[in-house]
Amino acid sequence: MPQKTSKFDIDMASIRKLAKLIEETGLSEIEYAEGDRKIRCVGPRVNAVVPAAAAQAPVPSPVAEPTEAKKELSGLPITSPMVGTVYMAPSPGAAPFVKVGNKVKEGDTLLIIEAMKVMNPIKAPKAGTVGLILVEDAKPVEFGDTLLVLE
Amino acid sequence: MPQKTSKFDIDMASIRKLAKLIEETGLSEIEYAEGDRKIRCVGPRVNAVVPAAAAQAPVPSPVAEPTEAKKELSGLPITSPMVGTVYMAPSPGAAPFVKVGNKVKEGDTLLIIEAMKVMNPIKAPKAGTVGLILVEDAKPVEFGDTLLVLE
Amino acid sequence: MFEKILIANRGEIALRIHRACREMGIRTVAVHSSADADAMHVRLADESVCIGPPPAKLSYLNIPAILTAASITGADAIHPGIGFLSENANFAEMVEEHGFTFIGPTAEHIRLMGDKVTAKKTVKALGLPTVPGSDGALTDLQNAKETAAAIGYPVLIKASAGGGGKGMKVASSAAELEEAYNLARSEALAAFGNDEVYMEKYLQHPRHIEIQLLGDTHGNAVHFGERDCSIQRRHQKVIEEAPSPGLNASERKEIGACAANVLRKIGYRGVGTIEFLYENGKFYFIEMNTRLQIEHTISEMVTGIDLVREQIRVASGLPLSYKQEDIVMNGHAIECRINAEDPETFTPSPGKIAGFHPPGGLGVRVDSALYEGYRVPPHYDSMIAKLIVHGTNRNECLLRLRRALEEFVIGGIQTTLPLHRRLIAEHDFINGDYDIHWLENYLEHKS
Amino acid sequence: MFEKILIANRGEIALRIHRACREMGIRTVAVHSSADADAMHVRLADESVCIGPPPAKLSYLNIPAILTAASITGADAIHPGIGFLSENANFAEMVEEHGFTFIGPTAEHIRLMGDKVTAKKTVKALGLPTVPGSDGALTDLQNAKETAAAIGYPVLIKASAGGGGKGMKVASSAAELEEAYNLARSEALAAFGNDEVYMEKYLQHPRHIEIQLLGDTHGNAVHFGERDCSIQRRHQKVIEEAPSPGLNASERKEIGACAANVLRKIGYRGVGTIEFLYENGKFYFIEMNTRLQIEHTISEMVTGIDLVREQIRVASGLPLSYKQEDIVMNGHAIECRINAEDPETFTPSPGKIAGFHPPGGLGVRVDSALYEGYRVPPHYDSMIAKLIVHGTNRNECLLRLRRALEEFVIGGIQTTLPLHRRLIAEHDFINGDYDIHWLENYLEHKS
Repeated sequence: MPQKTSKFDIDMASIRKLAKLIEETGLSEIEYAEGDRKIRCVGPRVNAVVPAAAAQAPVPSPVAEPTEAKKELSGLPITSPMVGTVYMAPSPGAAPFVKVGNKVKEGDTLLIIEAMKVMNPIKAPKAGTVGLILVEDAKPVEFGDTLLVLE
Repeated sequence: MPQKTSKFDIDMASIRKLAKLIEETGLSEIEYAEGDRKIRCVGPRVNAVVPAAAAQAPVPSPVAEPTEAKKELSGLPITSPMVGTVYMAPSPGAAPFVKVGNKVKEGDTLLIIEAMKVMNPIKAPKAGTVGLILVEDAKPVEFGDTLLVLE
Repeated sequence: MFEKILIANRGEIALRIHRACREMGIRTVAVHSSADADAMHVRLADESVCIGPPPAKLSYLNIPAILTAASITGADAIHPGIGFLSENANFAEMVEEHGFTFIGPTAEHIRLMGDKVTAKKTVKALGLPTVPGSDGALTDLQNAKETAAAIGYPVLIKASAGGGGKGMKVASSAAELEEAYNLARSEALAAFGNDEVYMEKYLQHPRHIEIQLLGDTHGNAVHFGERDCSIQRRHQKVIEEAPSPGLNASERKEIGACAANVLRKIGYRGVGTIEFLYENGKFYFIEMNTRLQIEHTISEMVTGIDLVREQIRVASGLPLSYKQEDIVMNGHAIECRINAEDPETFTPSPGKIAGFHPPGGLGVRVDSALYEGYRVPPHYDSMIAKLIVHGTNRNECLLRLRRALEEFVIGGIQTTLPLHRRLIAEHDFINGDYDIHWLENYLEHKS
Repeated sequence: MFEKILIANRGEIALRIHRACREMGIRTVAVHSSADADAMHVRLADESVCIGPPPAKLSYLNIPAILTAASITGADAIHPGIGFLSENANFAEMVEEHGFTFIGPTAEHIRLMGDKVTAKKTVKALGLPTVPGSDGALTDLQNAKETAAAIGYPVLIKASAGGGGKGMKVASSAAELEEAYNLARSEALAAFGNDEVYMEKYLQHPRHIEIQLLGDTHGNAVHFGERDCSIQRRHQKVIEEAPSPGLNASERKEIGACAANVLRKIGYRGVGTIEFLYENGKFYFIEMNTRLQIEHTISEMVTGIDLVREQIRVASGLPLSYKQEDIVMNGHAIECRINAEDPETFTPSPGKIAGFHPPGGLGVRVDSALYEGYRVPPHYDSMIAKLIVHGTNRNECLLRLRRALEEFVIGGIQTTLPLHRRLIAEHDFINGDYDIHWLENYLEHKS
């Protein structure tokens, strides 16, 4: 006859992990089950006030925001270490440093970000294949924007 | 064959843990299941701003508020149809109209509420026993306050 | 000075009065219906008493309940606020009979000005210009026809006991007169229990200009300049501004002095407003409001004077704190009344507030009893907030109003915020080029 | 006038500047760190650019990033706000070199007033009273001893490059001098990379009085009266008021004229503040702030003038909108700085705002970038809101402040609201009887 524990043994660490994941990923709910055990966590019911102006007039950001693509990334996203203007080629009209599908070695220049007339080469942190390019030549980027993805 | 207990054996410690986790993590809900047992805790839905002054300085209501008792009422609560002053007896020093345990007939005067020098008798809407008296002689009552309970 | 004031009202005006009391060190009693147990003024008041169920007739208009609450709590005075019992002469009388001070004029003054025919006669005798009209009630249709012929069409027929547009009909020509006369009488009878009507010349493009006044029990009376309340829908003011973009300084001074003189002559105590129609440089008396008005706020912004404080002071018997020459108008102020209504259809939209973020910064004032999570009850007036903006001149005020409206967030229910954002961007409004028909025309043509 | 201004700051002051721009029809660019992506000024700005990670050094102090953002967005001018780069002469210079207008004084004026020894010499020569002292850097310990003997103990030793209380030591007698001198030098070296120190007479019970100033590029300069910022804790202002309860009208007029004259003489452009210690009827120059100040708001409330608007106007080359005689002080204003801190221990309390309800009504202004659900980041200054209250006189202002503090709700984090509620109820504060040591003494004796 199965012995029943009279009390739950709450796995607090797992709940905290799920809570952290909810906050991090922006999910509203996670259900986690193993065998006959299950944890379901529901995130906070957001009721943050969205300022009317912001809500009505979406900010015309000067920067192409590849937010949609971001969600589907697999591989190593290369983010912009500064605000500036992206150049995909060493000079106007020249061939771009990299194209989608190119193999790169660690240290290869992927593109250039110009800030204050200074050209900052952005180099591959490791070898890989260019999986996705998320910026356009001569367009501005913000700090933290994803530039491209190495697979 | 497993013996079913007819009563729940509420695992208060676990519920408290989950409640604490809800508060700590900001989650709105946690469901926790093991085998055929399940606990689901939903956080407070409160998002009303409580004005500081009201929160800090509880309103010194002039009226005795029998809120605690209200929750435990069984029977027919008789509420005050007006704001006024309660008189439990026909005249000062006289015996009260009713005491706890008294049987009353429909139409019997239970007490008087004075408003604007007018004495308003509050009568029993049906026969019963006075189960609880929630007001005091010569004390004010608000509209809607429970005066007494008929069982 | 009073030690405890009972506020016989609800919503933002109850909060407004509470604030003035707090700032004067006076304790407050909030009386409220059971629908308003969670209202802001109830939460903030020193004491609160539930006086009845949600319908106003059984709570906010329930005189015995209010007087009983005042007795129980030991209040010295009762502030009636705006609407409800604020212009009820019987209430004013009963308040005083029961030994409380009524924060408002005497019952006699309320009665004098409450009857429109008497009011008009009174102020005319004291030198205020009035709309040419029947000079009293119309006796019959024949009398109506003769009067109309004398003053010239179009004419307006109005209920003597009326207000809020009920029992009010326009006749553009002799052909329309009989129908208008009969309709006005029957509406008046239905609405006020009295079918007495009178006639006035109907002005075509008037502005609504009103003068804020204050008198004390020592024979003094002052004015706080005018407000332009021409932006109206169904006789409800929507946006008010002070000063009016349509008046010049000498007109302002003259009509203000004239109106203050009426108060002085009749020995009026408290705040009051004399309302005029204004067309082609001429003023025509409409009526006097013997109480505080919702839009008193913009007069406060341009003069820097707390009118509710002054109202309470004079009610307590103190003389005015200000002489006319001490009241200096500075800059420009505009108020937007924000209602819990669909901004297109004006359908009321009560419900729970999910998101409340009033604008802040220099020159911005918000008078509202809303808070996050509050539930706007369906039983009362739909006005839920007043946004009041001050600037050193009209242009600065308009631009500040624009940015304040942009910042204002009221979520969970529909409000007229979007309407206000549209209205203040209209050229006519920006140019101050509007009359009392402007908003209705605008809404008609936009829809 | 500028078409687009980049606001190189964050928090309530960024919002303050955004509001002024919106009201002038100028478009705004918010630059922000990745921690501030959800900040109110970022949400409201016309454009926003993320310029770096949370540490200020890599974002709000990152000059190349800010200039790049200005280029990318095509801004005409950069407003540095308060703190961060607002008093960085190199930044001002680079902004201008890159073809943008720096909304503030010239780099030369920032440098002139940034070095305390030069600043003191300059204003002394232009007639401002200064604290008796070493008249320049101390050469050695012997020089320090002689100077102290000449001006009399107690004396204060301060870093020439200093600020915020670092490198500042008191010697009450000759016996304490050597240690104070050495400590001040080593602290100065550690904090500013420069161990130059100077000496001043140490005033025992001074008030902190500062004069708000504004100059244009056409040789005009005006003052907006004084602010009393004596309520300080660890050299951080906590409550400010205007006018000071410790000054009389003739002192006010004289020191104001004197300070405005300095601006005129040096040809200063923009807003600035000259700070004094005030004791026994005498003023002693401390320093000049060549930027907007947090407490500029109370000068706005008593004069009705938008100082940020004026600052932007003069930066664009326009002459002042006001002559000295046009600037009239009306009533009284007090500001409470509300910090995200434990009100007892002053431990910072960043976190998520759960409940935000600012007070409203007449004479109440809130400058805050908070909103319900906003997360106060742990990386920056703890000031989260300014409550500014105006009244027709100091007493009305105090009572209004009390009721506004009662109404103010900030939930989810600890704030100094309870401290302010306590402070404004203290007799000394009510009587205006305090000096720059009052708050620290009060906190010591209450704990």
